[in-house]
Amino acid sequence: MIDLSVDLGFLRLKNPVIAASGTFGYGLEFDPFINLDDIGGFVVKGLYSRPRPGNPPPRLAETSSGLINAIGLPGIGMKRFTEEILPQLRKYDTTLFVNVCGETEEEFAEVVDFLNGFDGIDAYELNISCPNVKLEGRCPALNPEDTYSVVKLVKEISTRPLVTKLSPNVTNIVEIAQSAQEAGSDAVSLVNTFLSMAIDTETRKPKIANIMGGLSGPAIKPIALRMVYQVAQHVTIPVFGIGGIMTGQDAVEFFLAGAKAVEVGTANFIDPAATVNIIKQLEQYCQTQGIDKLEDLIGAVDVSS
Amino acid sequence: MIDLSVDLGFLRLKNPVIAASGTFGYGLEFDPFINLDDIGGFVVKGLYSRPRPGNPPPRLAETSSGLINAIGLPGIGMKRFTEEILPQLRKYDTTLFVNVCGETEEEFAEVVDFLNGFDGIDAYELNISCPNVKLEGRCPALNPEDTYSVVKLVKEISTRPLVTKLSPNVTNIVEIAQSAQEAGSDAVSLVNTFLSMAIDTETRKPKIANIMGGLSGPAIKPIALRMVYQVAQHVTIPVFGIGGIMTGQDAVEFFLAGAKAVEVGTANFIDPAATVNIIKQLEQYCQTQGIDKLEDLIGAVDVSS
Amino acid sequence: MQKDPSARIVNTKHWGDYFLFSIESPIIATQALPGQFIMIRVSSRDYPLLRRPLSIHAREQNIIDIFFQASGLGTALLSQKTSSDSLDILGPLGHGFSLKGKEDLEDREVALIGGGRGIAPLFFLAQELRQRGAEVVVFYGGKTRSDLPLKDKFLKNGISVSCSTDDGSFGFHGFVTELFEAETEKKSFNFIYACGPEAMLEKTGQIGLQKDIPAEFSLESMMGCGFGACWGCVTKIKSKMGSEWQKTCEKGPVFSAKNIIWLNENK
Amino acid sequence: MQKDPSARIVNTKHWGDYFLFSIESPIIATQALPGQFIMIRVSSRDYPLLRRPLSIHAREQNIIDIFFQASGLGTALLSQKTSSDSLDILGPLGHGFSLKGKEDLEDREVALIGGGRGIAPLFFLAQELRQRGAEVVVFYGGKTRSDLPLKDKFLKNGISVSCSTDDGSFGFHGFVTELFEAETEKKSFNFIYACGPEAMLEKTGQIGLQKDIPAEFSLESMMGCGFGACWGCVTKIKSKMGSEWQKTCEKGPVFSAKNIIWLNENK
Ligand SMILES: Cc1cc2nc3c(=O)[nH]c(=O)nc-3n(C[C@H](O)[C@H](O)[C@H](O)COP(=O)(O)OP(=O)(O)OC[C@H]3O[C@@H](n4cnc5c(N)ncnc54)[C@H](O)[C@@H]3O)c2cc1C
Ligand SMILES: Cc1cc2nc3c(=O)[nH]c(=O)nc-3n(C[C@H](O)[C@H](O)[C@H](O)COP(=O)(O)OP(=O)(O)OC[C@H]3O[C@@H](n4cnc5c(N)ncnc54)[C@H](O)[C@@H]3O)c2cc1C
Ligand SMILES: Cc1cc2nc3c(=O)[nH]c(=O)nc-3n(C[C@H](O)[C@H](O)[C@H](O)COP(=O)(O)O)c2cc1C
Ligand SMILES: Cc1cc2nc3c(=O)[nH]c(=O)nc-3n(C[C@H](O)[C@H](O)[C@H](O)COP(=O)(O)O)c2cc1C
Ligand code: FES
Ligand code: FES
Repeated sequence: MIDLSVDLGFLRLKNPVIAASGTFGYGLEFDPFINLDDIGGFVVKGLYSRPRPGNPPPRLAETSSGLINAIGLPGIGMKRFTEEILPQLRKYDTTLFVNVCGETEEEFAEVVDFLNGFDGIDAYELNISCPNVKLEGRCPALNPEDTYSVVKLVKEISTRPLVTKLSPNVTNIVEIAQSAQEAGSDAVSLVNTFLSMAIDTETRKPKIANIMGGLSGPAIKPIALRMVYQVAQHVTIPVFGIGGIMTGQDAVEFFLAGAKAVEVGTANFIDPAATVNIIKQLEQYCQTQGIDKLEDLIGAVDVSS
Repeated sequence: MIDLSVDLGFLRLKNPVIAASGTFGYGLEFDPFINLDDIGGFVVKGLYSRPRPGNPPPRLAETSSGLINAIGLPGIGMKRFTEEILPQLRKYDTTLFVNVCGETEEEFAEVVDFLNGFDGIDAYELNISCPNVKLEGRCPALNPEDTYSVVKLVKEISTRPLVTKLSPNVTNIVEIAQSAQEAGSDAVSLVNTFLSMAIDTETRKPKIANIMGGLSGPAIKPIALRMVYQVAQHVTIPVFGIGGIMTGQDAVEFFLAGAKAVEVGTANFIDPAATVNIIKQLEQYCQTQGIDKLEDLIGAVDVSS
Repeated sequence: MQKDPSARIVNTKHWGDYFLFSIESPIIATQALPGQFIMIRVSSRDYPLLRRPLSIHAREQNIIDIFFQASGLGTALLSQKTSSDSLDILGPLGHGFSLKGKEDLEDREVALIGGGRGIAPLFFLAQELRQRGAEVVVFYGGKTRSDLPLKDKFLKNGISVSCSTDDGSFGFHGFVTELFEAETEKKSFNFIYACGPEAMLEKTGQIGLQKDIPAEFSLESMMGCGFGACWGCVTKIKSKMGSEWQKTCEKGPVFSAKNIIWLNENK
Repeated sequence: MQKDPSARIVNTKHWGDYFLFSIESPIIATQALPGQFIMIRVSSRDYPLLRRPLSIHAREQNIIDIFFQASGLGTALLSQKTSSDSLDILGPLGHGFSLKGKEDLEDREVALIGGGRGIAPLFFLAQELRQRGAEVVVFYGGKTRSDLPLKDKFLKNGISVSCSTDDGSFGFHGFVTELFEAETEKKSFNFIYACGPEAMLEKTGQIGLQKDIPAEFSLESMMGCGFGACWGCVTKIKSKMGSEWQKTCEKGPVFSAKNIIWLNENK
C-alpha cells in the first residue's frame, strides 16, 4: 500500500489532490460522477458576504489548450451557503475548504467571521487574486503590502487554518508569498488564472463580454510550475500547486517542484472524475517508481547538472 | 488590391508581418523555403558584442500548445555578424531589425554604437526582456526605472529607430511600456517569453538543463493579446504584437487589439513558410471582410457591450 | 447524468457537413428525455480542451443518435470518427422539453420549428409527442436545399414537414418563421417547440405571444462543463426580482419562451 | 531542403509499435542522402506543436521510407495515419554519413551497428555502401526478439545481419556492442557507422578507438525546427578552442565519433 497522505502541519490530507475553487461548484455537482470521500479535499466556489449575479455572457472562451473565464464570482452569499449547502456537505469524509472573497478587506473579514460560527469547514482559502474582481481598483495579491494587510486582518479573526491564494500576474511572486507567510498565512496556493483576452475576428468583439478574463488549463502549466518551484524555495509554509493539472504525471511535476498538495481546476470540467483519476495515476506512478510515501516526492526535483 | 502596408511613423513596412528574433536565425536559414522579400521584415537573432556559446542542452521542451526554450543567446557576436552575415542580408528587399542584447547597459550601447557604422540595418530591437539572461541579476524590462535608463542611454547613441522589446513577466506592463516611450523608444514590441519550467517525472530532472526557460507558442497568445491591448491604450508609439501567432486570424486579433505590426516566432519552426502564409491569410481576411487597408483594423476591437 | 467513457459509435451517415451518428450507450439512452443533451470529448488530448454539447436527436433502446454540423474544430474532429470508434460522453444532461401527459397532448396541434442544425432535438421530441397522441407538424428551415437533410427522415416516420429555404431552392422561399406564421393563419396550434438560430427563436417567440401559443425553446450557449459546475453558460431569465442568470446546462437548455430575455448585444 | 506539404503515404507496415511508412515525395526523395532526416508535422493543430524528426530509412525513386517506434504522443499520432493520407514534411535535412567514393569503399569491410529504432537510417546507408562495392555487415541489437523487425528485410536484400537481444530471446545474448566487439576479434573492419541509444554509441566509440577504426554516429537531439533556425539541438563537439556546441540538425545528425563529447549528465 502506498501512503498518499500528506501532513500540512495544520491539517492532514488523506491524499494531496484537492478540487480547485470555481471548478467544482459546491461539490454536490460532482456527486453523480465520483465518490467525494475519495478525494483529498475540495474548495467550494468563491463566497462573498452577499449573493452576486456574476458577469453577463459570454463568460467563457476556449483557446489553445486553455480556457478563459470571466464568470464574475456569482454565488448565493455566505448566509444561504451555510443554510442550504453546508449541511449537505457535512456528510462527506474529505477536507472542506471555503474560498473566501471580498471587495474590501472588511468583507474578507466579515465572511470569515461569519463562517467561524459554523461546523464542517476545515480551512479557508483566501481568494485575494481573482483577476475579474476589483478591490478598490486593485486585487491584493498584486502587491506585498496589500497581501500582508488582508491576510493579517483575516488571520486575527480566523479560528481555522488559512490558505492564501496567489495571483500569477505579478513580477515577483516569491515576495508576495513571503508577505502572506509573514502575515500568518498557514499555506499558500498558486496559481489563480492569468489575465487574458481573445477576440472574435468576425464580430470584432472580445470573446468574453467582460473583455478580459482569466486563463486556466494545460496552457499555463509551465508558468505555474515555475512559480511553485520558486515559491517553495523561499517559504517554509506548505505550497499548494495549481495550474493545468490534468493527469497524475502533471501532479507529480508539482510535487517534485515542492508542492505539498495540488489543486485540480479546469480538468474537472473536461472529466468530472479527473480528481479521482489523478489519485489513481499517482498511486500507479509511485508503484512503478518504487515509492512508498508520496511525501518523499515533495521538492525532490534533481537540479544537479 | 488590398493595401497591407503600415506606416509606423519612423518606418514604413510593406506589410505588418515580421519574423521574431531567435526564431528566424539570421534570416538566411529561411531562404530555401520562402522569398524573404515577401515578408514585412525580420529580426535577426539576439546579438551581443562578443560571441557566446549559449546554454548546455536540453535547451527545448515541448508543452501543451507551447515550447519552452533556454537557448541562452548563443551567437557570433557583433563583429562577425557585420562581416559574415550582414553583407548577405543587404540583397533582400525587406525591413531588417537587429535584436540587440547586453549583459550591462554599456554593452547594449556598445553594440548599437558599433552597428551604427554599418549600412543595411533599418532599426534596432532592444531585447531588455530575455528571461534567460541576467543584467547584474535583473532584466531591465522587469521594472520601469531600469527600462527607462537603458532605453535612454541607447536612444542617445542610436542613429536608427529603436523598438524596445518587453517582458510579460511583470505586474504592470503598461507602466514599463510608458517608461520606454518616455525614454525615447520609437516603438515597443511585446511579448517576449514567459519564465517557465517542466520536469521529467522519470528522471526527476528539469526538462531544460538551465532549469527554467521561456514559454512561447499558442499557449501564451491570450495573455500576450491582453497585454498588447492594455499597452496600446496607454502609449502613443506603435506597438508590435507578439505571442503565439500561427495564422492570419491570430494576427488579426492583435491588430484589432491595437498592434500596428506583429512578430511571428515559434510558428516559423513548425512551418518555415508561416510568415508568408499569414500574409496570404491576412489578405484573404481583408477580402472577405471588405477591408481595403489593413490599417483600418488597428485598434478596431469593438468593446461596446 | 453519468459518464460513459466508451460509448461505441454503431452507425454514421452524412450529408455534406451534416452528420448523424448512432451511439450505443445503455446507461445514457435509458435515461434520456427529449431536449436533453450530451457532452462529448472530441479529443483525448489537451486541444481542443472542452467537451462539445450536442442534443440527443433520437433514442432507440440502448442507442442514442446525435445530429450535428461540422462547423468548427471540435465538430470537425468528431465528424472524422467512424463506426466502432468509442466516444467519451456525459449525459443525459439538462432539462428537456416539458412533456405534458397524454391527457394534455392527445389530439393537440403541436408545431416544431427547427432552423438548420437546430432540427436535432426535434426528432426525438416529435416521436415522444406522437406517442402521447399529439398532432405534430415540423417546420424545417435552412439557408438552402442542402441544409434540410432530415426532411425525408421525418416523412418516413410519418411526421409531416413543411420546409423553407432562404434562397428558395426548396419549399417555401423565405424564413421558416414566415412559413410558420402563414400557417398559423390557417391552423391553430396549442404548443410551439423550437430550436435554431437566436433570430429565429426571437421571432418565433413574438409569433407565439401574438397568437397566445405557449412556446419552449432549446438554447445554445458556450458551455464549460455541461453539468452545473462552471457557471459559464448562463441565460438571462425573468424572475421575481426582475431577471437572473440561469445556467443553461442545468435549468435549460430548454426554457419557456416567455421567460427568456434576449441579449442581442452579446452575439 | 524543401517543404512538401502533401507527401502521400503509399504503404504502411507495422510490427508491434514499430512502423514502416513509404511516402511519395519526389522533391525530397531525389535529393536524399543516407543519414539525412525529415521533419514531419504530426498534427495540423496546436498540439502537439513541433514537428518530429525521423531518419530517411530507404529511398526508391520518388519514394522515401521512414521506420519509427511509436514512443510518445507525436509518434503515436503519426502511427495512426494510413495509406493515401498526406503528410507535411521538410527534407532532406542535415548532413548524413560521409560516403567515400568507390575507390575508397570497394571491398572494404564496413560495420553498421543499430540499436532498436536506431536501425532506421542504416538500411539506406547499407544499400548505398553496397552499390559502391563495400562489404557490409549489420549488427542489429534489441531488448528482445520483437525489437528486431527489420532483420528479414536486410537479409532479403542480401545484406548480412548479426542480431543480439538483451534477454537472449534471439541471436547473441547480450548487448550489440559485445557482439560487435567479439566480431572484431575475427575480422578487421575499415569503417563503423552506428545509430542507437547513447550508451551503445559511447561503447561503440571506445571499441572504434581501441581498434583504430574510424566511426560515424547518427545522433538524436530534441529539435525545434530541424533546419538550423532555433539553436535548440546542440551537441558538444571538439574544436580548436576545446569544444563548441554544434547544431545537430545542421552539422549532424551524423558526426565523426572522435569529435563527440558525451554529456551523460543531461540524459
Ligand atoms: C445544449 C446544446 C445543444 C446543442 N446541440 C447541437 C446539436 O444537436 N447539433 C449541432 O450541430 N450543434 C449543437 N449545439 C452547438 C454545438 O455545441 C456547437 O456547434 C459546437 O460546440 C461547436 O464546436 P466546434 O469545436 O466545432 O466549434 P468552435 O467554434 O471551434 O468551438 C469553440 C468553442 O466554442 C464553443 N461553441 C461554439 N459554438 C457554439 C454554440 N453554438 N453553442 C455552444 N458552444 C459553442 C465550443 O463548444 C468550443 O468550446 C448545441 C449546443 C448546446 C449548448
Ligand atoms: C535526426 C533524428 C532522427 C531520428 N530518426 C528516428 C527514426 O528514424 N525512427 C525513430 O523511431 N525515431 C527517430 N528519432 C527519434 C524521434 O524523433 C523521437 O522518438 C520522436 O520525436 C518522439 O516524439 P513523440 O512525440 O513520440 O515523443 P514525446 O516524448 O511525446 O515527445 C516530446 C518532445 O520531445 C521530442 N523528443 C522525444 N524524444 C526524442 C528523441 N529521442 N530525439 C529527438 N526528439 C525527441 C519530440 O520531438 C517532442 O518534441 C530521430 C531523432 C532525431 C533527432
Ligand atoms: C470557471 C472558473 C472559475 C473559477 N472560480 C474561482 C473562484 O471562485 N475562486 C478562486 O479562487 N479561483 C477560481 N478559479 C481559479 C481556479 O481555482 C484555478 O486556480 C485556476 O483555474 C488554475 O487551475 P487550472 O488550470 O487547473 O484550472 C476559477 C477557474 C475557472 C476556470
Ligand atoms: C527558440 C527561441 C529563441 C528566441 N530568441 C530570442 C532572442 O534572441 N531575442 C529576443 O528578443 N527574443 C527571442 N525569442 C522570443 C521570440 O522572439 C518571441 O518574443 C516569443 O517566442 C513569443 O512569440 P511566439 O509565441 O510567436 O514564439 C526567442 C524565442 C524562441 C522560441
Ligand atoms: S456549462 Fe458549466 S455550469 Fe453550465
Ligand atoms: S533543430 Fe532548430 S537549430 Fe537544430
